[in-house]
Amino acid sequence: MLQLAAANLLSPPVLFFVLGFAGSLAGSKLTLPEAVAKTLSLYLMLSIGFKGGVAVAGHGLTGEMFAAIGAGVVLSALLPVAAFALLGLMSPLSRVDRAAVAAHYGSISIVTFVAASETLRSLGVDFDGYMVAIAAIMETPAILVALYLAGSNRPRQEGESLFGEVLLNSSVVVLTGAFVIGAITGEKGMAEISPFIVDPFKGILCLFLLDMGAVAARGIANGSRFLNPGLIVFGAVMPALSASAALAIAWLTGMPAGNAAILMTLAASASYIAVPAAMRLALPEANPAIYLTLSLGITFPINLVIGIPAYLALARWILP
Amino acid sequence: MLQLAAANLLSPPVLFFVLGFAGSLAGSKLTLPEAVAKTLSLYLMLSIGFKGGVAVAGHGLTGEMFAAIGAGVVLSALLPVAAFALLGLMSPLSRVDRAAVAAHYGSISIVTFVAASETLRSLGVDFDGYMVAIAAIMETPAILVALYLAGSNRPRQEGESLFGEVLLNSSVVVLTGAFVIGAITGEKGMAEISPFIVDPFKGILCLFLLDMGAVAARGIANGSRFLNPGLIVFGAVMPALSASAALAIAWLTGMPAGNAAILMTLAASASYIAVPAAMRLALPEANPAIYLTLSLGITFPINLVIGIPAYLALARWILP
Amino acid sequence: MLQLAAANLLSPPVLFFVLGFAGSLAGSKLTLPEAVAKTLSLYLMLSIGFKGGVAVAGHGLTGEMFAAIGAGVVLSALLPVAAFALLGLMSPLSRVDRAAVAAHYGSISIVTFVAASETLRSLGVDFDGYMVAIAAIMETPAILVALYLAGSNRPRQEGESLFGEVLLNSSVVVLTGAFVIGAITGEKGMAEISPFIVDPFKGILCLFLLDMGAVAARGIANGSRFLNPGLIVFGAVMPALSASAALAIAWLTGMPAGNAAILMTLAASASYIAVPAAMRLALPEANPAIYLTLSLGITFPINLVIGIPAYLALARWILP
Amino acid sequence: MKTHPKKEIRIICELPLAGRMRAHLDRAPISGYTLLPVIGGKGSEGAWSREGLVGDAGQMVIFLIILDEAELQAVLADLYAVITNQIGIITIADVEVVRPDRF
Amino acid sequence: MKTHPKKEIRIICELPLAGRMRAHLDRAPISGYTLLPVIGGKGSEGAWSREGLVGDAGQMVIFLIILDEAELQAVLADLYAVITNQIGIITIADVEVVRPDRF
Amino acid sequence: MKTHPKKEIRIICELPLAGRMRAHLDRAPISGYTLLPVIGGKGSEGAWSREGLVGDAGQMVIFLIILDEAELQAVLADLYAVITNQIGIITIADVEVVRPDRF
Ligand SMILES: Nc1ncnc2c1ncn2[C@@H]1O[C@H](COP(=O)(O)O)[C@@H](O)[C@H]1O
Ligand SMILES: Nc1ncnc2c1ncn2[C@@H]1O[C@H](COP(=O)(O)O)[C@@H](O)[C@H]1O
Ligand SMILES: Nc1ncnc2c1ncn2[C@@H]1O[C@H](COP(=O)(O)O)[C@@H](O)[C@H]1O
Ligand code: NA
Ligand code: NA
Ligand code: NA
Repeated sequence: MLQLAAANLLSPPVLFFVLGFAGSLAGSKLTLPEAVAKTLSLYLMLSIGFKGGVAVAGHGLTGEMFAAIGAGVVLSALLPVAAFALLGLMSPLSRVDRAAVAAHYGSISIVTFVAASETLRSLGVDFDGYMVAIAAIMETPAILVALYLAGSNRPRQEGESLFGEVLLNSSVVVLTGAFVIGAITGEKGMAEISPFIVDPFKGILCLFLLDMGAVAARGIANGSRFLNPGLIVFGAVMPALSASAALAIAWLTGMPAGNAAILMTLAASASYIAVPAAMRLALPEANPAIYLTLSLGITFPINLVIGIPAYLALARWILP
Repeated sequence: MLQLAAANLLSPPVLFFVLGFAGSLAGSKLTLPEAVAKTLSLYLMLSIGFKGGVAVAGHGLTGEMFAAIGAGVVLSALLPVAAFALLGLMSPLSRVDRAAVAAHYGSISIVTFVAASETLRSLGVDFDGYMVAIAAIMETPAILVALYLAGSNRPRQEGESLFGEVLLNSSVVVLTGAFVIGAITGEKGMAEISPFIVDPFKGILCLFLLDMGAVAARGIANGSRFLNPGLIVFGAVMPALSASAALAIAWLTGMPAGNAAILMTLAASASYIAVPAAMRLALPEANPAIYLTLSLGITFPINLVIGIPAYLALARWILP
Repeated sequence: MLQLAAANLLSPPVLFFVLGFAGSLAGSKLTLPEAVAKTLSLYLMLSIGFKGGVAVAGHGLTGEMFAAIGAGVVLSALLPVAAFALLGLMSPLSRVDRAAVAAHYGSISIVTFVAASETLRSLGVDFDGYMVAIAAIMETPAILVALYLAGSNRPRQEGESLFGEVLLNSSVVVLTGAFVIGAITGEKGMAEISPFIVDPFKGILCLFLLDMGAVAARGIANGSRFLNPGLIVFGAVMPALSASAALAIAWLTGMPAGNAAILMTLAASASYIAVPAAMRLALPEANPAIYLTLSLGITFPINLVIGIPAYLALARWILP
Repeated sequence: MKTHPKKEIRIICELPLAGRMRAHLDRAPISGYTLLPVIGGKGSEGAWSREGLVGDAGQMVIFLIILDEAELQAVLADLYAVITNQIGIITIADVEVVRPDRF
Repeated sequence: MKTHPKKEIRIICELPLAGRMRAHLDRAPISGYTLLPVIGGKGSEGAWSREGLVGDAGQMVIFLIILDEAELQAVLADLYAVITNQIGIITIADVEVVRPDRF
Repeated sequence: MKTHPKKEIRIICELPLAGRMRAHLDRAPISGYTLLPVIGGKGSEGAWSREGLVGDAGQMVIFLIILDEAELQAVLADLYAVITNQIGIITIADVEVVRPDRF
């Protein structure tokens, strides 16, 4: 496990994240232009969606897959409740702020998923292509749960349009669409575009993580005054709790270790694209500095640097 | 032919176009940032220009090539006249609007050319590298013909500066310049930069077509109220007519089927970069919503999805 | 040597630079969007930094390396003084303007370094990975020397914050950071990300040089009225002088020809990113049109087109 | 050239809110609006910058609306309602236009 | 700090027209101008957005010109002629500047 | 809806100067500021454009500051000192706001 952690820590993606983070704290401007950051993010989703679809292409719909989907849905419905309760214990936040944070932790972070799958790949640990679909599925439900937790009594119509807006968030659509295209075109399609979506993938991930590191550090610098010790502990403890819940479900449903490590990573990760935008619309009274700083500044680095190897080690240890 | 159409329809580039189109109609924002879209477009031109130049490098200037160039020039001079006449029959547009639309259909769309050449390549159908030069040559003449058709009696000087502006449009310059550089550096140059301009090409095309699909759908959503049934039929019929004219010329000049399929695609395609900008300067009274919607929203998708395989099937069927 | 110059002149990167330059002078807009130009520049630094680090990884810190670093530091301290003196002879510039120009010529241009290393690579001439570190080290000292030459008597504190700003300039940080990451991850890291940072490198350089050519031509068009014949001669002569000084030091320290050619290129090149921004802060009275036009419009093209092959030929001729 | 007085509303608002704002503007008695980019800023919740961001949250845009003084109060009240709970700033200024009938 | 009244012309015009506009501004009795980006908008011809576009058509930019009231009419008339057939909007506003001799 | 008069300072300044400007604004008696992009322009030193540039030199940004008239002179003097040697333009205009206490 320690060896795993060291290997992860010394991999190029994590080191570029650290470079962005440390350089930014020191005062250097290491962010990418917004247009490029958005495009790289889109590229990552297109690529993992497509790869997942191709992997699924041969296999058709299996019982295992539906079990895993079920596990994802259950997690993204329950984790916000757990987060909401835990926040109530740990920090004097308003109900609305707690609900907004809970939505982030119930949803998932695609780049954390990407980092985990690269780690697994480079260690030769297999996982199923449909795990990407589960990532897509887990993006949204937590938002609805959180609105309920916030006791939101907004007019129905706005709520519905919000659900549409979230489901149609470009990250969800590209991920799902590329998955379907990958499933349709299969290995033949993969052969045609793999020099773009597979070969440079890890390098592009490095560039993107340089930016993410810089953004995370900037977020901490600007947002830390909205955090308190309780919140910071929450940002570190909640991923462990979520990953444990995912591990339990993985055990119950008999998942292989690779899939389980991915599910744990998804559970442990917190959204930084779709959910923050949705919260600004649905719960505008919630302070964005709190949830953005927690999700991007605390939980993302923890998952990237020590979470992923830990989840994998646990999954391999507990599961057959 | 049906098989060809199905293969085309299920290729990654077309599917990503469909994803962009459908997702955008459903309300998702799938466009790329402008800075990135412009760069991808430049990349495509640089790449196909260079590849065409390298292909030509060994062969020198042949009679066939000049015949093909002649065919291209003739088409781009006559197609606007045909389009102008056809529009007169089909739709109650003003003279100036008709001329502006005619300019678009006499010129060409580079991304349609790119899509066609990828289709041919993946089917193993050969075509000559100099067809890229013909694409470049066909970009501009239609503008002049259309100005004449519009009965434009603007002061000479502005017309000349306009011609300069169009000839110096970055898309024309990069295409031509990269062609010349490819011809100069030949296979040696190609070996050095093919990991950038060849290997990821099809994948980058997918990303670009995702954007084009989204832009096309947005164009239809915003511009459809400026169209009438006659115009929509025009947008579908004109490509067929242009492709037929190109097929006839290809037959007359004894072109091989691959070249003919490309020439037909060029004829059938309508400009969406250089000509719209030129029309805003030269014929400002013409309504841009009409020509942009027709070119990008109707004709481009038709060519991409069913036109290209149809032109190829026809060319193979009619020509030796 | 003539053969070398011809090979360089007919390589894709130089030809794309010429395309950008000539096309821009003719009136075409061939620049890349700023967001993309900045990202490509970052990519080039990340890539060469990483490659340099990997090359160093196996070798540890050697005496040769420290000698080369010493050579770089000495050059970047002395060259500004030489430039300042030479300008005094050749042109009636104000003291502050001379100092600002001197800072640029004492510092280095990364893209010139990149072009030189590509030339060496394609000719099979070896050079050490640590030369990248020397590039990073040579970026900053000239600024301090130039402030001294300008007789700047600004309050201490601003000077210090300036030094921080320059050392933390993202180009310096990414270059150095990627170097360290390359040194840490070594060949293993390289294997993972080389499809992104090595394979497409030369092609991306072509795209970037197209942009640089366009920017250089635009700079000349806008800035030429601030230049006089003496300054233009300076822009052509100073690189030769700097390269000669570097050659002498290389000879004194017993550098191999490849390293020497790189050191000469660094010495001959003039900054266009970090130093101009620093000069706007530190010496605002200096006219930016002068130093930007000289550095980007005169010296960069000269180095790229004839300097690099000349430095290499000289280094091979003089050194063992 | 005779010029005519109009009012200009400028709204700096969060990007995630832009869709709602557009919906309200579509129903307002105005001839159109223009959207401008913002690259950063500082307010009660600290400094922010568009650089490096992937999502819409934490970014802002500007809506510029030129309209007749007669419509100002109604439009203002409607738009104000949209951003009242959100991060955002509304300013109103006097401008002159050449073709008054276009607004 | 004493401030001095000037006029500010703001022209929102189509991007393909920018070259012509620049040519006219180069001949105008002004000290300079500033170009601002626009990301979208809505007018009589519907909504538009810069996102995803490759060509110049369908995009707009803003020219900002600060000038002396004495020159306003002449400059305005000249620039108005450029965009009269095109899509675009001109507004004039009052501003104060610190160094009046610079404009 | 009642509106209240405020002042708006707009500073077009060089990008390398933005850090210093921010530092001064952080100490100023204002509620915040907004940064806008500029894509090009022309001044006494010729035309420039952001396109294609890699470094910060040769680029500009706009700082927009809404503030109370009472603070105008002090803030103006402080900011003017920052750009006095540099390339840049300051203008002041009148605006109305809805929530006067926020500025
Ligand atoms: N006094 C001001 N002048 C200009 N822009 C401001 C000012 N105060 C706030 N802003 C802008 O409005 C945003 C939200 O401010 P706030 O509502 O104070 O959180 C900030 O991020 C700034 O972009
Ligand atoms: N009332 C308005 N306020 C601000 N911008 C407008 C207004 N009307 C039109 N525009 C802008 O001017 C462009 C052209 O409008 P139009 O001339 O009506 O087609 C639109 O796309 C908007 O960007
Ligand atoms: N009259 C003007 N109106 C608007 N912007 C101007 C004007 N004069 C100068 N500028 C802007 O201020 C920058 C610097 O001008 P200058 O200080 O004259 O070199 C220019 O590049 C323009 O962007
Ligand atoms: Na989660
Ligand atoms: Na055509
Ligand atoms: Na140098």
